[in-house]
Amino acid sequence: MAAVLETKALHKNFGGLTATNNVTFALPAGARHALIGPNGAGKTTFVNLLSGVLTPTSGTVYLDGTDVTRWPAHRRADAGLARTFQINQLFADFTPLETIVLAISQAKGLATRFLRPVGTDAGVVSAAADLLQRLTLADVMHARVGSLPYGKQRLLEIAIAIASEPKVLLLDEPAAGVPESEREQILDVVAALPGEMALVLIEHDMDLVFRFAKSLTVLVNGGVLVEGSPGEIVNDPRVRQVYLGELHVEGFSQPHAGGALG
Amino acid sequence: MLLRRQFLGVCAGVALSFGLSGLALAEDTVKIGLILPMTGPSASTGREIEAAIKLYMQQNGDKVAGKKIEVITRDDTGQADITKRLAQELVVNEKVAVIAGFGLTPLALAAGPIATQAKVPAVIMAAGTSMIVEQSPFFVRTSFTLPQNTTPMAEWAAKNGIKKVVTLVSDYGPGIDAEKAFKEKFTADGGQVLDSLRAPLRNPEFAPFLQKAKDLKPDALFLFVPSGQGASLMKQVAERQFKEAGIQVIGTGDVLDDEQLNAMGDVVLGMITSMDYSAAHDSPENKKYVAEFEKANPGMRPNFMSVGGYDGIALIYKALEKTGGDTTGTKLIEAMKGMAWTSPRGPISIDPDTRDIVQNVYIRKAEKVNGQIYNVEFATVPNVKDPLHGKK
Amino acid sequence: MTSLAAGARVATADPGAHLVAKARWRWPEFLLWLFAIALIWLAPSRYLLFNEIAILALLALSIDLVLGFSGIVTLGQGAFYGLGAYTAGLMAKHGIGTFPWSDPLLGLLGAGLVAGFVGFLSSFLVLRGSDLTRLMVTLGVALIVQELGNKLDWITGGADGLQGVMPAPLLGLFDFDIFGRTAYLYSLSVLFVLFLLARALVNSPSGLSLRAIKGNVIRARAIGIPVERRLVVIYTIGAAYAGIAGALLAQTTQFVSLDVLSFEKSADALLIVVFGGVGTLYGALVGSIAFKAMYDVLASATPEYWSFWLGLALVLLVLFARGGIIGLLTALRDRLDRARSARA
Amino acid sequence: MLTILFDGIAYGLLLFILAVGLSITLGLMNFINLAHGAFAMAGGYITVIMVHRFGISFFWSLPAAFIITAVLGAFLERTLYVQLYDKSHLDQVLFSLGLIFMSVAAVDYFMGANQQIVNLPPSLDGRLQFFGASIGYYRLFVIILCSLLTIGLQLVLTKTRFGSRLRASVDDQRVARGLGIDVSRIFALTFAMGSGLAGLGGALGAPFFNIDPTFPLKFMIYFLIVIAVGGTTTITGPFFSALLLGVADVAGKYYVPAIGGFIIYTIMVAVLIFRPQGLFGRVTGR
Repeated sequence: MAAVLETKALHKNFGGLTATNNVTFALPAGARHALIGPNGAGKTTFVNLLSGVLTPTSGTVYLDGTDVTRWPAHRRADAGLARTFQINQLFADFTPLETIVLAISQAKGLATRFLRPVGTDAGVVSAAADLLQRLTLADVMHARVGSLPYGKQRLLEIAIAIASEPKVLLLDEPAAGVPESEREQILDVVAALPGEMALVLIEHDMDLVFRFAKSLTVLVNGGVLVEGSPGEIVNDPRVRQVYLGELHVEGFSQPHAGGALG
Repeated sequence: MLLRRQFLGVCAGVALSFGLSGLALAEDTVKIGLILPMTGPSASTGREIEAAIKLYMQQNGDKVAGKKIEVITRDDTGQADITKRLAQELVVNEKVAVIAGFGLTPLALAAGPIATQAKVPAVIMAAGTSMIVEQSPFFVRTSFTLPQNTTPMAEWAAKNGIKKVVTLVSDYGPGIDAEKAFKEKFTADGGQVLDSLRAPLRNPEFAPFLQKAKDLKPDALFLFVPSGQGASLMKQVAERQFKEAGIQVIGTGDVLDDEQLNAMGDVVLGMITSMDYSAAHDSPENKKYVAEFEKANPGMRPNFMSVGGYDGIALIYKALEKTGGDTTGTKLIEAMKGMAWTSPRGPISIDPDTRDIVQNVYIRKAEKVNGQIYNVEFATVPNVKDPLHGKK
Repeated sequence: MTSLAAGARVATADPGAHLVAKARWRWPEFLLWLFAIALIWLAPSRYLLFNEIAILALLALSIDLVLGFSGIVTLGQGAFYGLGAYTAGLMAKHGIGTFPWSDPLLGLLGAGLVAGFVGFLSSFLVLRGSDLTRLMVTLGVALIVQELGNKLDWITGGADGLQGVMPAPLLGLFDFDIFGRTAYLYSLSVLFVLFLLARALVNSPSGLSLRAIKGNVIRARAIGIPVERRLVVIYTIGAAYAGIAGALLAQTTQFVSLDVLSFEKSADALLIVVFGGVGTLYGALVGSIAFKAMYDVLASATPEYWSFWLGLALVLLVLFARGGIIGLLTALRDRLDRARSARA
Repeated sequence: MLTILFDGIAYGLLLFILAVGLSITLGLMNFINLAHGAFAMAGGYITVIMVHRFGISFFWSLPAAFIITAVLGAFLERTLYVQLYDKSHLDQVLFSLGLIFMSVAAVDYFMGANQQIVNLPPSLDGRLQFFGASIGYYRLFVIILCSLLTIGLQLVLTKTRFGSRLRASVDDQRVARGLGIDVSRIFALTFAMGSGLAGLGGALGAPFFNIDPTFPLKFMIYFLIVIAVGGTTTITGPFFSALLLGVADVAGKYYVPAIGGFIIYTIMVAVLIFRPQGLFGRVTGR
């Protein structure tokens, strides 16, 4: 089937060292894909190359079949590629409602309007309100984002990304740093994302990965080590080898993940 | 609602601070609006003039023709638009009979339209560009014009075996006036101006210009910079060793401003300048003036700016006497035209046609007089009118 | 977290209304403008000062648009102010009598266009690099324009200033009188109109996207906002505003001097915005009133050392009251609100 | 024209000594201190007072200017500046502008608004002839002194422990902190040194451009240009840019007086367009 997001021989060097090494990768529509690898495997660099925060040293990125390698981030976003960040990137002085209204207006090409105040477009506002409702942010929609608890901010981070109803969504460790109590909420949100939206999940947390991903890519030293279904991956000796060190550190503690390995 | 009260408070405060100044003025007082640079680079001008006016008023009392004279001083901060506003407010709110002062040409020019519209005489006590007085029929000048002071210098140079000259002036109205006047007279008298250099008004480095002048190997270097910059210029002149290279340094008296002359040090000795006033001018009037000025303002030496102010207020006094206290602008101006008297700088008069000052210009040499440096006058060109008026 | 609770309550009602409410006019705003108009009768002897304030406020407003709503630190707004002043001045001077050219409103337009155009060009320099680079570029451009103003003296009158600026009567009806009545009314109305536009702009979606850029560029890009383009637009608008302020000055004082291009002008205006409160629009207005009032009081006391008090105020402001006057007022209001809701 | 070249170099070196402190502190703490010129002015006035009020030799006034301004700098850094490192650039700009205004007014109050004149000791008057060029002894003195200072500075930065720590901190503060370097102490020292050098520069410069209260404003732009062109990551950058500017400025005014004023600004803007990180600065991750 046609890939919504695709890369060919993607390379990125910082000075001497290679952060992304000849990565060729294709993401079919509606995919549930996970990108894993030990620390410093170049996961975040790869995501930044996809979203346009960085431009590759060589290689190409295709979005819906068109070459977007030289496109700036905002153009890719308009073309339907959204992302969340490992570290929250929010507008601290906005309210969640303002944030989402802006995101939607931008997606609908209404953000260049002036003279009429924000909020006069009923369609946009109600859409925003619904989205916040879905992400259990309705009760704080008028609070200052900077004053929200971390878990709520993390949800908002996702909300902004999906507000534009993107074709592809890159989730960079969505649950990172979220207290256990609020973690489930986020996982549910991720699970409930519309099926036609292609997802790429960058995660350390194997539990989350195996709960969610239909296919995986393992990155090591910036290059693809192996791709395949969760089953194949956990039984792949190379992966085990690479992860052995990691396993104890990250402690594949979750029982069923352990089971999956065993 | 505290905020409302607060806000109203602010408004009230603002309204107050803007004040409804200039209320009813008593019939028998004549107000004079003095607009001077009291701050910024030309602050010394303002201070000299203010001091001179204070001196005149304590010498001659504050009553003329039965009217009490009240001087209102305002700081123009050396900015033209501020000057314009101050002039306007003095006329409209304070109902002044005369505005005076104006340290720099653009400031005077800014106030011109006001004087014309309101028919209020404006006495220029410092600004020296020739064309100012032509901008309004209510301008009168008691300072000097640069062409007036420059032409005699050119004449003297031509007479005293100087054939080739390089001119270096500040790049603004007065400087260009001086440059033009010198070139015109000097070439007319058979001399040759090798090059005319203009240094930016705010310029920390004269070196390149001076070096260029020196490399052209003239007989003399003619200088003009506004008073205040003279010191730094002369130091760099000395550093370039024009004297040693056999180049005579000449200029207008602005460069060797009496106020700073001593501080400039021996490097200035021997420089020839032309000016309408020197603190060393040898006359009883001036001896008295200098003595009392220095007594009233310790550590300050009266310079050409101060006499501009001194004679300016004198002119206003005399005009009021003549009109018998009538403060109608047109009458005052008429009274001022042709007025003639002996000032500390010598005999002066107001040209009835141009309303510009007619005065002697003296050629002076910087010399040490009992330990102090003075511009000692050694030649006089009597009754010089501004040469540019009536031209162009 | 009372505000949260309140938020929730409204939210369930109608979130849109809650957003629109932010753009609603509040009574202090009316009060301020009424006060400005009332001054015509309150203090007829100070029109000239008020006129200066209105013009200064417009210049400050132009800086607030650039600085407060898109975070560009500029030290060079004076360049556009001066360009506007000279454009309008020259139009009024050389078009004396002839209707179209010396017409004040047309002068405003011309000034706005010229300044805006130069602003548009220089905006591409401003986009590059860090705050420091922006600081330098804005300053550098201003200095070059100033040097030009000085050198092109056959056009600008150089250091002597531009003489004989005689704008035609306003709307062909009102002459610029010596008391400055026309001048003040004129400047005030222009300020008001442009202020309304600015107010609408910052409350609109585009305004929101600008604030977003100031708030977090990475995220702004990630949701598809073309950051560079937006900055170019707002910088150009700011320049045009400054140009119109300059035009007002030239027409109402009927004179242009090199001072309009001086660094001090840019600095003063920047300070005014900060005094008033950055990113509030009203900061520009309140700031310029406070600034001139302060000047009237302090400078008349000790003209020489006015800049000392100015500097001191600035240092204290940075250290203790970043929000400026508006910031203090709103803080006060919030405290009151909290007190009230606590009582409730 | 050799003389012009010499004048230009003298001017450039002076600019470097004046600006280098600003460049280092900017590179180190990313702190925009527009008030740097105020320290230079302080140095200048110290010289004026010592030489003319108390008749102390010009030569002694130089180290005095350095030490006093350095102490002053250290004091202000500890008391005021330290509170602004975490603040926005806008705040830093406004704050230092405030300091400028205060210093200008204060100096006006104590010393008066008119230009102060420093007369050189006779041993530095006069000129030296060679190869048809004639150089003022004083300019020669400035050139030699500034060159020595520059070399000394370079040695301090490259050879001493302090220098290496400083460079480490400039390169990457977090790493430096990680290595247990007390960055804030390093910075205080650097700031003091920078202010001191500015003061010395002011003292050296006083005889050329006689100083007045507006000095910090007049020269702010020159400093900024030196840094904009030279970048803030090294001291060689500002060094060459200062030389370049000095020569370009002087030569420009000599050969094409008409446009002399534009040259430096044009250089600056051009550099900022094509190399925002400065002509000699290297591209840094930050």
